[in-house]
This record gives sequence, C-alpha cells and structure tokens, in this order.
Amino acid sequence: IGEIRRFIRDDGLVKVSRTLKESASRIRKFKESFIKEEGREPTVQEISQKTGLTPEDIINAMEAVQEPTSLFSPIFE
Amino acid sequence: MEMIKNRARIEMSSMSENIGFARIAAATFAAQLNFTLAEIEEIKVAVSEAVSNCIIHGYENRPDGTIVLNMTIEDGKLKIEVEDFGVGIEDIEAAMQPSFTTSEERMGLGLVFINSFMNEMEIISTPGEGTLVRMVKIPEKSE
Amino acid sequence: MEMIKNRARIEMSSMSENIGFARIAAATFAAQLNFTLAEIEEIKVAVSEAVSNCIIHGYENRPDGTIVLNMTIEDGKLKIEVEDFGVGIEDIEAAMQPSFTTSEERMGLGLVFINSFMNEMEIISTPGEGTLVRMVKIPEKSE
Ligand SMILES: Nc1ncnc2c1ncn2[C@@H]1O[C@H](COP(=O)(O)OP(=O)(O)O)[C@@H](O)[C@H]1O
Ligand SMILES: Nc1ncnc2c1ncn2[C@@H]1O[C@H](COP(=O)(O)OP(=O)(O)O)[C@@H](O)[C@H]1O
Ligand SMILES: [Mg+2]
Ligand SMILES: [Mg+2]
Repeated sequence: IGEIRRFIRDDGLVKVSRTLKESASRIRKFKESFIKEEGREPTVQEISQKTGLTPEDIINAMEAVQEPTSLFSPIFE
Repeated sequence: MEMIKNRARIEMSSMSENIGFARIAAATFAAQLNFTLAEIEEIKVAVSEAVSNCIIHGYENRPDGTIVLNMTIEDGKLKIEVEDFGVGIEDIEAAMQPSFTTSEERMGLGLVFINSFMNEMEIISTPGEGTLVRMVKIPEKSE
Repeated sequence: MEMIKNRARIEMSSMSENIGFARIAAATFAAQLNFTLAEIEEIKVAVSEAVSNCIIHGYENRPDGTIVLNMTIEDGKLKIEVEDFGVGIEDIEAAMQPSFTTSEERMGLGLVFINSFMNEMEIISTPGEGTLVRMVKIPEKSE
C-alpha cells in the first residue's frame, strides 16, 4: 500500500499539477483551430473527443487557469 | 437530442466558500450536455449570482442557512434551481430591474445577468419563507 | 486548526456520468482545507472508487438508484460519506481484502485504495438495505 501511495505521489501527482496548465493550453489551441476551421466554438464534448481529456478535466483545467473575470468581479464578494 | 436523464441535488451551508463549490459543481454537471466553454461560463456566472444572493440577501450573511442547488438534465436541457429559506423577496418585478438592489454597495445586476445568460428564468418567493430561482439552459448547438 | 465548519450533501443518480461529477465536487469542497494537490488527488481517487462501487456493486449498474455524497469540514478535518441503498455487503472484512472482488473483471483494489489514501475509513452495510462508506482526511501539513 505504501508502494501505491509512493507511486502516485512521486510519479502520478507531480504530473497532475503540471498537466492542469498543459491541459488548459491544449484546450485553448484546439479551440482556436476549431474556430478557424468551423467558424464556431467547439462544445466541451467535442473538445473531449479530440483531446482525450474528460469533460471534468476540461472544466477543472479551465477553472485553474482562469483570470479573475474582470467584467463581473465587482459583483463577486 | 440526448436521451440521457440525470439529476443531482446539493444542500450546502450559506457560506461564501460554497459559491465556488456550487459554480464548479454546476459546470461539471452541465458538461454532460453539448455546451461550449462559453456557455458553461454563462452557467457558472448564473449559479454564482443566484447562490451569492441566497447568502447575502436571503440569509443576510448568516452562515447557518441551507442553500439547495437542484440540477436536472432531461430532453437535452439543463434545469437548475437555487433555493434558500431566508427572508424572501417582497416585489419580484422590482428586484428584476437592472440596478435595483436593497444593499447599498451592490450593483443590482445579478438577476439581470441570470436572465440574460439563461434561456428561461423564473423566481418564486414568499417573504419570510424563502426564494427559489429556476432556470433553464439549452445548448445552442442543439437548437 | 481551522475554526471553519461547512457542509454539503449531494444526492445523485447512480449513473456513471456522476463519478466524475462527484470527484470534482469533492475536490472543490476539500480545497477549503490546507491540502496539497497530492492529497486532493487521493481524495478524488477515494471518492471515485466509493461512488463506482455504489453504481457497479450496490445498484448492479441500474441507473435509477440514489447515491448520497455527504461532506463536512470541521476542526480542520474533512469527513466524507458515500452511501447507497442497494444490495449491501455480506462480509465487510472479506470485501476489504486486497484483490477480493465479486465481479469477474475487477481488480478488487477500490476499498484498499480508499483505506490507504484516507486517514480513517469505516464501512457500515446491511445486505438488502445498502452501504455507507465513511472516511476522514486530515491535511498532512496540519498534523
Ligand atoms: N435569494 C434572495 N433572497 C432575498 N432577496 C433577494 C434574493 N435574490 C435577490 N434578492 C433581492 O433582489 C435584489 C436584486 O438582486 P441582484 O440583481 O442579484 O442584485 P444585487 O445582489 O447586486 O443586489 C437584491 O438586492 C435583493 O433585494
Ligand atoms: N457499495 C457497495 N455495495 C455492495 N457491495 C460492495 C460495495 N462496495 C464494495 N462492495 C463489495 O466489495 C468488493 C470489493 O470492492 P473493491 O475493493 O472496490 O473492488 P472491486 O470494485 O474491484 O470489486 C466488491 O467486489 C463488492 O463485492
Ligand atoms: Mg446579486
Ligand atoms: Mg471498486
């Protein structure tokens, strides 16, 4: 069990913090090229199909890199 | 379009920590439908605003109230209900007006945002009993 | 350490779509405490395994069951309960053994993971009535 824990800690999880940002930039790139080709925004499911990321990962990644939404920030407390 | 029917009901404390929690929960649940990231963002803003209102207005910042976030996916539509059991709204029509607010430093735009970001919106409220905001969002691609 | 007390209770359908939903909801809720990303990842695995078990074993993949995810933050600890109202477990001690499984193609490691990733774990189950998995995770930094 200690093994499993160590494996995930040392190997899997360093990746996690890195991949959140990597995923976000992959999503952005895919989105840009999709818009160029199709003339519209891709849906989360289309992004999921093309990048292999789960919808949850996509939401999570976008949340992690989100800049404070300046337009709305005054109303958030 | 989708035949999927799914539901989730969340009960949470009226603490500002839960605004972010509710926002992510709604976004993740919504991702089962064919929404774009921009539409997901609109859902997040609508849910944030509705939950903030429960905390700030409904419970006047008391942390011991309960907020219910009820979400259903049916017939390709996302239905979201945000409910509190707080002070309620005297005049719903007035509350819906842009820049109407009952607290000094606020902008009075929350309900306006919800109304403009969601396809349908309805408020049911009884003073002294609480407020329910019901909204529907339909993926644009499916229309 | 923290004086904060917060709770959220989620009721959801026994659909595999909700495994990811529950995982993210738990991670977002947990993020109020001082957990490392590695610890959050462990919580996500534990919740995924517990919710999968409700769907696969508790409800034998029927989508019309209800799963409850109950989360509390108190005294700097995260308490999580995952409950179903399905078939229940005959022999809890056996179920906890590494590689014990009642379904052919499975690895029988879900409960072992939960037990190793969480600081405390307890199973309460009645055959024919359902199963409750209770777990506690404490931020390592606070210990
Ligand atoms: N859940 C609620 N409980 C009680 N009153 C509410 C609730 N939601 C909205 N209101 C009332 O409606 C008004 C307008 O809400 P909103 O458009 O979100 O603007 P703001 O929150 O900036 O005041 C609030 O000032 C308040 O009086
Ligand atoms: N919620 C549950 N309801 C009924 N049985 C369960 C539940 N959770 C676990 N079990 C039983 O415990 C066994 C071991 O579970 P687990 O360690 O997750 O392995 P696996 O899911 O791979 O079989 C399962 O095969 C099942 O018999
Ligand atoms: Mg508001
Ligand atoms: Mg399992």
